Amino acid sequence: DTGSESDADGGGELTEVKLQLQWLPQGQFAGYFAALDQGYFEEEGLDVEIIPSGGDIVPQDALANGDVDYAIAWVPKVLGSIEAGANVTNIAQIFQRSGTLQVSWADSGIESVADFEGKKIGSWGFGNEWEIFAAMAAEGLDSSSVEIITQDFNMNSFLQGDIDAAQAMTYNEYAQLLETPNPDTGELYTEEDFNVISYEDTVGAMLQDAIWADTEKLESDEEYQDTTVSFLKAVIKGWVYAAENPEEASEITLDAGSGWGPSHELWMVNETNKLIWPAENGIGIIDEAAFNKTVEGALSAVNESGAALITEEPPAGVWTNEYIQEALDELEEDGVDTTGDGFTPIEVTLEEGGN
Amino acid sequence: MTQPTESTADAAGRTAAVTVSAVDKTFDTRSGRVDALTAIDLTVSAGEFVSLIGPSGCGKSTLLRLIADLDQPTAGSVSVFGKSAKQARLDQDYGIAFQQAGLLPWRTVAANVGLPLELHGVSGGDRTARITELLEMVGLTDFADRYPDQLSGGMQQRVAIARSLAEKPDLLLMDEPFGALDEMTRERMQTELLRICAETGAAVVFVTHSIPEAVYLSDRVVVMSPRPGRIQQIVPMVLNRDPAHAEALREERAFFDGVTAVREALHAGSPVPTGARGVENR
Amino acid sequence: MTQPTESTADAAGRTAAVTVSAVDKTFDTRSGRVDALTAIDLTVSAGEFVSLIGPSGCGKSTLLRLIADLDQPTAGSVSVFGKSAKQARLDQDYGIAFQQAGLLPWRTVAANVGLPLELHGVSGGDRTARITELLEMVGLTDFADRYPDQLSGGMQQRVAIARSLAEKPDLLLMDEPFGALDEMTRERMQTELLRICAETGAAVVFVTHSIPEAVYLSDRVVVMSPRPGRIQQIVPMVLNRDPAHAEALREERAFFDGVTAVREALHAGSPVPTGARGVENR
Amino acid sequence: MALTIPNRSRSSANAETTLRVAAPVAVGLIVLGAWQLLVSVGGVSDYLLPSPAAIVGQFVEFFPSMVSATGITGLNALLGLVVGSILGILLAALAAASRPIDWMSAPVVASLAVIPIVALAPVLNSMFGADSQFGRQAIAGLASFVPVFINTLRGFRQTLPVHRDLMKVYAASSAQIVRTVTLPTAVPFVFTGIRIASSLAVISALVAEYFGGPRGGLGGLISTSAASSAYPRAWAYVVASIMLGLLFFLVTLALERLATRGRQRS
Amino acid sequence: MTAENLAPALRRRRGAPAREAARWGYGVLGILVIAALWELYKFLGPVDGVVIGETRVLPRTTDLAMPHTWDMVARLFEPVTRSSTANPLWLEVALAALVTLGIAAVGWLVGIVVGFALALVMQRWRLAEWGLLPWIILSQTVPLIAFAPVVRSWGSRIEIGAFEWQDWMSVAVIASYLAFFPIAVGALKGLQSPDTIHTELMRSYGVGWWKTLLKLRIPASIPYLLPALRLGAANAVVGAVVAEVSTGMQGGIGRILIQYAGQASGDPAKAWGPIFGSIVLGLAAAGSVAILGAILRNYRRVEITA
Ligand SMILES: Nc1ncnc2c1ncn2[C@@H]1O[C@H](COP(=O)(O)OP(=O)(O)OP(=O)(O)O)[C@@H](O)[C@H]1O
Ligand SMILES: Nc1ncnc2c1ncn2[C@@H]1O[C@H](COP(=O)(O)OP(=O)(O)OP(=O)(O)O)[C@@H](O)[C@H]1O
Ligand SMILES: Cc1ncc(C[n+]2csc(CCO)c2C)c(N)n1
Ligand SMILES: [Mg+2]
Ligand SMILES: [Mg+2]
Repeated sequence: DTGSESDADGGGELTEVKLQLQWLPQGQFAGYFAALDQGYFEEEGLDVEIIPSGGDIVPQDALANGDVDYAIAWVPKVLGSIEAGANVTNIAQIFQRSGTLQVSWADSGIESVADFEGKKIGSWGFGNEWEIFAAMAAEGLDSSSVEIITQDFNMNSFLQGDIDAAQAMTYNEYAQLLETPNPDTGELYTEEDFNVISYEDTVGAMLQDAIWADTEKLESDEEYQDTTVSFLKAVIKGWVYAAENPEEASEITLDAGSGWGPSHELWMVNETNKLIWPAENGIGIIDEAAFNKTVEGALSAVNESGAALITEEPPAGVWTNEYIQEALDELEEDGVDTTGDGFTPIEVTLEEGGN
Repeated sequence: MTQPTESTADAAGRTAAVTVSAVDKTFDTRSGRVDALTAIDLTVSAGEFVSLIGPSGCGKSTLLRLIADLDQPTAGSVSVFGKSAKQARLDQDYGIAFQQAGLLPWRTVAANVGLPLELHGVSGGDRTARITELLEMVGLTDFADRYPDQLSGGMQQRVAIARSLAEKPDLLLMDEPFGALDEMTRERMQTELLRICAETGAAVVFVTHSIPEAVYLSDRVVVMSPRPGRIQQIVPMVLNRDPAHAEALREERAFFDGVTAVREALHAGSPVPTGARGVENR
Repeated sequence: MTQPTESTADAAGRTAAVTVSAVDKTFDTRSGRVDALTAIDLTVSAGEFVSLIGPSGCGKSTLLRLIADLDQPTAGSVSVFGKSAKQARLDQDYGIAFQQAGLLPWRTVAANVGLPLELHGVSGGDRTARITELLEMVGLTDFADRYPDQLSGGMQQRVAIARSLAEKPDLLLMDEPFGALDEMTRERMQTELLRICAETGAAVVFVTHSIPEAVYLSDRVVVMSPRPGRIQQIVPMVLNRDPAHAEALREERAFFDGVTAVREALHAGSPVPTGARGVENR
Repeated sequence: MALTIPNRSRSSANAETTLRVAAPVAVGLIVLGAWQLLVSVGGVSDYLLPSPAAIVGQFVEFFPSMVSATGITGLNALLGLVVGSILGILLAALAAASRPIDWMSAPVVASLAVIPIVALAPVLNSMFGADSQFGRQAIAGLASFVPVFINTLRGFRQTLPVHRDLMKVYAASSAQIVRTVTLPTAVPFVFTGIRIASSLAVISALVAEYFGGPRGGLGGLISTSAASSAYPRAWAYVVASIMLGLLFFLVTLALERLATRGRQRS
Repeated sequence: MTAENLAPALRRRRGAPAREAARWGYGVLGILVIAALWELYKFLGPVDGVVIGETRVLPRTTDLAMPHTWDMVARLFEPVTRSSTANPLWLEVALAALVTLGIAAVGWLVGIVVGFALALVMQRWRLAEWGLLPWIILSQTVPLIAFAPVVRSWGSRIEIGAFEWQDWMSVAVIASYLAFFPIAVGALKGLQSPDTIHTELMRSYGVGWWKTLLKLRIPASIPYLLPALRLGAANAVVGAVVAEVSTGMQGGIGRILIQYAGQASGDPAKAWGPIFGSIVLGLAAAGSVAILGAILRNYRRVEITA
């Protein structure tokens, strides 16, 4: 074995760890489920329970309340929670890129954020709207210059023309569009039918899925520090597995309770991989510039009720590369490729309804 | 049907108020056929006061409902003032009152009394006049604007009687109108009813359970027996029913004799209980 | 309190069943103070049958409730068999029956009759025996397993009376127990009640609105008048209340004289209505 | 006429009225006090469950937004309540008039009574468009429809036999019967149904906002605030929604009292 | 006031078999009529619905908005996904519905205990009734979603010996929040329902509050309690479904409800599966109270109009 200190299988007892996801089990979280399925957590001496969440469970709050040990959450949402008093630290920025799109019809003339003015803009709410407001702020638009419509779980409101531009994750809702038959032709819609604005290309881009830990315990609890490194190692191995074996990874998430059809699930794993890999500095390393950009966006965004996401800079200890770096170093010793240089996405064909 | 026929005239040759001929009434119920009335023959003369008395279930209410055309006989015929019961109902030839006063709780006393007039399109001014007159007759002038729930049971029953008189009918049908009142109120109401009948000259068919009530009020008491409901005996009364003399009547010898006569007619129909283990008729 | 004192003994020197001394009862209501009873003095001897009669609202029920310790007097005292009313209630010295039978609809006739025994821990065997005995007494042996809704009103009332006799009380309190029955059933129930009283030797305080009923049943009739409720007059009865002779009684001269006496006592309390416009007392 | 005099008239009327108001206020204050104490002194984290003081603070700070959000949700609830009630009354009238319609509507109404809003909201948004408030109004309407229908139908069946006989005796026409007896008898039941529906309309309109549609209502703001851990603000919007529910309840209760004024039940 | 006059008040519920059959027949017909209206409108109505002013008052008729009824039914018998191990949709819905039914049953029982306890306290002390009842009514205007996170968070802190708080328990607690309300109100009404004549009879027997409760108030409350339990059961199901969505619990019908709603763009008929499932679930829960009613029929001998 590697002989790392945190490796506890000599002691026999596994450390219990709870991981809070930010949504139901699905390909977005393939790496964690793969790590569980492939026994990577166990190898690191951890007994991990993955807890899904629904519409009203806020992962960083479950963490701040001590209900769980780690949580997956978007950076801007957590910034808001931190200002409200949550004491949590970003220990690994798994998604390097924003996966949020704003999709409009190809003939709609909405091709950039500047074109939003006066339009009906869809968003899910639940804190997923801050990227839109930040991007608009950068274009000099305030939230009252558009009509924000809450999207529900599917894309019907966009398909039926209730909203002009819909929010969509590359890995999920965009696929939903491509799984839908065009009533005019009877064939599935294709990418040519849509204009796609990627927030990654805008000033409003914000960091998304990150792993958060309890700040206080990180500072004072040595065992927690060790567990954190072991945990991150297993997670990285899981994501590496997902990158190398997208089909198997999607099987694993389906078995874990994802209710999507197989083609949709595979698409999701593949698109998620694209948000992670390649990772120039190594998977999970927090890029200070990207983090600051997220903070700036969050400071500039004001929603339609006049509330700002945050009003001041977050405290210094809001992120740390200490643990992810240690994990990366140990894995590199074992010869794991943690930057994904050789990563190539696969081609996924979506079937009608995602089935 | 509107021509008086021979059978609808009373002994004195005037048109009878009510003529019931060979009437049967059966009900089909879930538990089988019920013979409510069998072979009923009865004539009520104009202005006559006839009481129906008998044990529970003997068909008193049923008979009254047939006369009122609220139900139809299975066999035989009912005529009212020489017309069919239905025609008499449509012509508003009778007024009716039940054990429950049956006032509309959302209407004032005046509006309740005026209800039949309103339904038959009597104009506002005439209606108000008639209501005033009726309320005076039953002694409720001061209560015209009250709602029924603000009145005692006796007062409610007086409103119901005023309502039944609204169209100046020549026939009053009453089904235990004083059944829910206490004895003292009841006596007072009886006296008032007699006075009103004397004033209006209406014939009355009056259902009751109370022997003294029947005796006190009636020209004839029809004693009925159950299973199947039939007329047991008709007991004529010979009391001096002059209103001025009304109260004293109740303590007269003739009154007690009447009571005894009706009691005996009743007990002839159903065995006199010996005091123990008499199973209820039901 | 369990020692008989002088004031709780009747004329014959035995412990009186009920002694009411100088009792007042007032109620504070939304619309002001109501004097329900004023200066009531009454002694009921053991085995005596006393009726309370009077117009609605004169305080009959209130007086009965004070005796039953369902309410407490504002002034004065009530004692039952020489004890306080409360002690008598806890000792189950009386049985009580109301106008409504008040049976529990989810219990069979037998279970209803056995209710007080069950509540006081009488064991299964003894209870069954007593229930059988009671049902026989009221003539409902065949109906033991029926539910109240399967009985006629008269039968229900007999179950209630059986229940009130369950603990063999020496005192029966009855508030218009036959008020809801039709006159013929009522007469039968009266005869039965007399028989039961003769069998058990219990004293009875009996509230009624019916003059013939009070006269037929009672040793003494207490006539009350309202506003405030007080005893108007106590009329002693002199009828031969031998059960074998019970039915004939109702047609006797003495009976009619009793009725007349009570009527006159009653009307001495409230003016005799002249027939018109008498506003209800309420 | 028997021993059935209510006990309550005994206690002084004024004292009762005072207690009736004071008791719930006291309970409210005790609970709020305990809550505040628990959070500020008792060591319970005020993160998830903010203190009453913090909630009041946010309520005041965001007062204009509270008012406008309450207005939006309140209007949806009101429209739903009005339309749902009207439909409920009309269909109940049909069902009362005809047995077959009654029997045919029974399974449909029973289904509507048990269907969760979560299930209906996405479907209605698809059918009527996510860019309008109509979906929420429809949900509030469906939620109101059920109790109004059930109570109205019961009301139409309450006509006393003695009243029916009376109308027959007067040879009244069907229209006259409906106008003078059937409708007035049913009115208190209709208003009872509307009172029950009022709370349902508010909560349904509010919850429907969670599942798509234009923003700015109470439901959307509760979820948005909670999602960014602004729990005091989320609870301030909850307080506003409780007040809206209370307003609907009190107004419909007053209507019910008005409709049954001066009537004896039973 | 004779026995004959009492007769209409007695229960004569059980109709003749022919009448029962007619009832069911018309019930089925009612559902068919709704389906026919759906198809008729879908056939005749404009694609974009009927819009008056700014508001669409009648729905769109696209397959996305209004799938054909036969498609909805047919979809039930097709596999959930293309995956080789996929169950038919109806089975998946049925399994999920059973999970939710179990949780709702627990929530219902908790609601019964809490609701009945509150009713007892309110019956015992009038002041408690005045103090609590307005709040109990107001409690139902608090949206469930406001405290779903609180319940889950507090629950996750409970760990006594071998007992550990489970996700489904949070769902059951939230379900009980909707279930307890009708039960508290109905039980209070029922416990207060005995006539003065009955309570005074108990007093004349010299028995106290407990025995009166046991022998009189509880049996008398049953006719009121049964409809309350039925409403409570329906509410518990709705609460469980919403709480599943809210907390993200897996395995229940709430989960597949949002899951399939998410797939409704590409597979519109699929979303109707769990909707039908939740209706059947609610009807089953409410209907099972009828069995209880049949067992307790002797306690329902008098009709109430509550
Ligand atoms: N609509 C009906 N359907 C079935 N049976 C009926 C109906 N109306 C009356 N009966 C039956 O007909 C018989 C006579 O009933 P009716 O009401 O006329 O008696 P009654 O003499 O008025 O009794 P009471 O003194 O109790 O009022 C009874 O056996 C009763 O059960
Ligand atoms: N609990 C009470 N609160 C207020 N007033 C009461 C109460 N009980 C009785 N009263 C009043 O006391 C008076 C006597 O009432 P009670 O019931 O004793 O009369 P009653 O003679 O039994 O009348 P009825 O013949 O109608 O039964 C009435 O004026 C009544 O309104
Ligand atoms: C209530 C609700 N919240 C979020 C999403 C959309 N969604 C699904 S997965 C994902 C990524 C991050 O959670 C997002 C934004 C939704 N459809 N409904
Ligand atoms: Mg009758
Ligand atoms: Mg009384």
